[in-house]
Amino acid sequence: MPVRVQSEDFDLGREVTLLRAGITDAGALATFSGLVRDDGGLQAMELEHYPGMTEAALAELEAAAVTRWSLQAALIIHRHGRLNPGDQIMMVATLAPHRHAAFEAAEFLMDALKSRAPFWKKEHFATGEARWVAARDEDEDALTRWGER
Amino acid sequence: MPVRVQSEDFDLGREVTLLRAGITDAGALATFSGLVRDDGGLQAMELEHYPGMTEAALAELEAAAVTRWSLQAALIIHRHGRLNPGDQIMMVATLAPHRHAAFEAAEFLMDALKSRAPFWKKEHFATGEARWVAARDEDEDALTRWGER
Amino acid sequence: MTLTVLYFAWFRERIGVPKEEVETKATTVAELIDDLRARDDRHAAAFADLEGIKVAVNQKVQPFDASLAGAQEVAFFPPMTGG
Amino acid sequence: MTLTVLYFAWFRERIGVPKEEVETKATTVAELIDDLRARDDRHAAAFADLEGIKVAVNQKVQPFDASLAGAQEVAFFPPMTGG
Repeated sequence: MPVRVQSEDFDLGREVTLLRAGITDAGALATFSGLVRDDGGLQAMELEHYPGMTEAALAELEAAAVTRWSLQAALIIHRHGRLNPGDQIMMVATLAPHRHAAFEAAEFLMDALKSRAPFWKKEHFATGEARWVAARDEDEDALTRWGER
Repeated sequence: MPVRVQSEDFDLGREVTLLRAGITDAGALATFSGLVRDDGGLQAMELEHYPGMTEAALAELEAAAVTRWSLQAALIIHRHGRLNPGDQIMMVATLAPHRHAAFEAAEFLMDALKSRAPFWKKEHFATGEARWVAARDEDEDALTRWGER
Repeated sequence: MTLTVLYFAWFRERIGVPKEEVETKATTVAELIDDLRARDDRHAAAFADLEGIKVAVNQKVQPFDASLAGAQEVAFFPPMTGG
Repeated sequence: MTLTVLYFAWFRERIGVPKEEVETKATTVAELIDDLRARDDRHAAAFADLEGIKVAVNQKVQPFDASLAGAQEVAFFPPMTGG
């Protein structure tokens, strides 16, 4: 399954092994993992999503990347629910004949995920305060690199 | 150890777990793995290297990437010896506060490795023929992106 | 027609519920918003300013003047922050 | 002085050995290459054309006019193809 939305953690090594299984004509594998970053006092990160739309949006992005970069395979996993500092939030993996395609496709997926996949992050601090993470204009701008708006 | 040159295979998932151990202020992990690509009749890939210089060259690249992109950690593993189609040749991993730094540093390491690390590839074909892989001008050109020659 | 209306993230917190069934004659998202504003003070306050709010019709992001023809599910939410 | 001279990849195959100890009075890489060319036909043929050959002195890539002051190890090889 090239797209998964789940509350459970995932094993990057295992996912990559499964993705590569039986494929010998790929020369390049790129992965990216987003982690809950503790930049001072963060106690937990809560991830809300839009069930149904999320899976459809991720599947669309995955298919677009496979087509555009002629990937042998691609994978997107995104977690929801309550996560702790250091936890894995999501991962993408791209398997391509050559390195530039693998890197570009992974970067495209990350740029697109940021503003096209219906997830919302809320940060909970040790002080008891909580704050919804604001979308950043640069995340929207990053998509223009790929000819997307 | 941020740099390793070895004939044995490696476990991407395990290496990444070790790299991340104890680090909670990183938000982004990028990895790249080079694989022996079977594009028709390839039987084996032989990797020769220059012991001593290889380790020094990789350590220099790793340190340059950590400094330039303020990485929390970076890892380079490169194999030598005889490999089969589908085998892992090498990997890099970069751990950074944000995704652009992680991606850029991983791409820099790959571009630099291609023409700065003393490895030479020889392809052995099912026909019995063998051929040293030729360096590609575009690999040298890729370094200009990083202000390197 | 009856629409399922969904709210997410801080917009959900402002409205107070994650989901409601809405009976409406609205033919566009903008008309639906007028109906929702009329529901109570909380809805009126949440929908007072549409700046920074996005809408999806049948799980596809759309402009506020989008038609509701064929719509079953409409969702309102802030800009996404996944990844 | 005595230098350890190393050869790699197809250049090693042309020379026929991976490594040799060379007694030389050369003060630059270019002079060392002249000495090596004089060794035998194989060396002469391998070093006939330096196009596409790189040299490292004490494990650092250098130009052909580099000095051999302090040199202990000199290596000749084709452009690298790692990664």
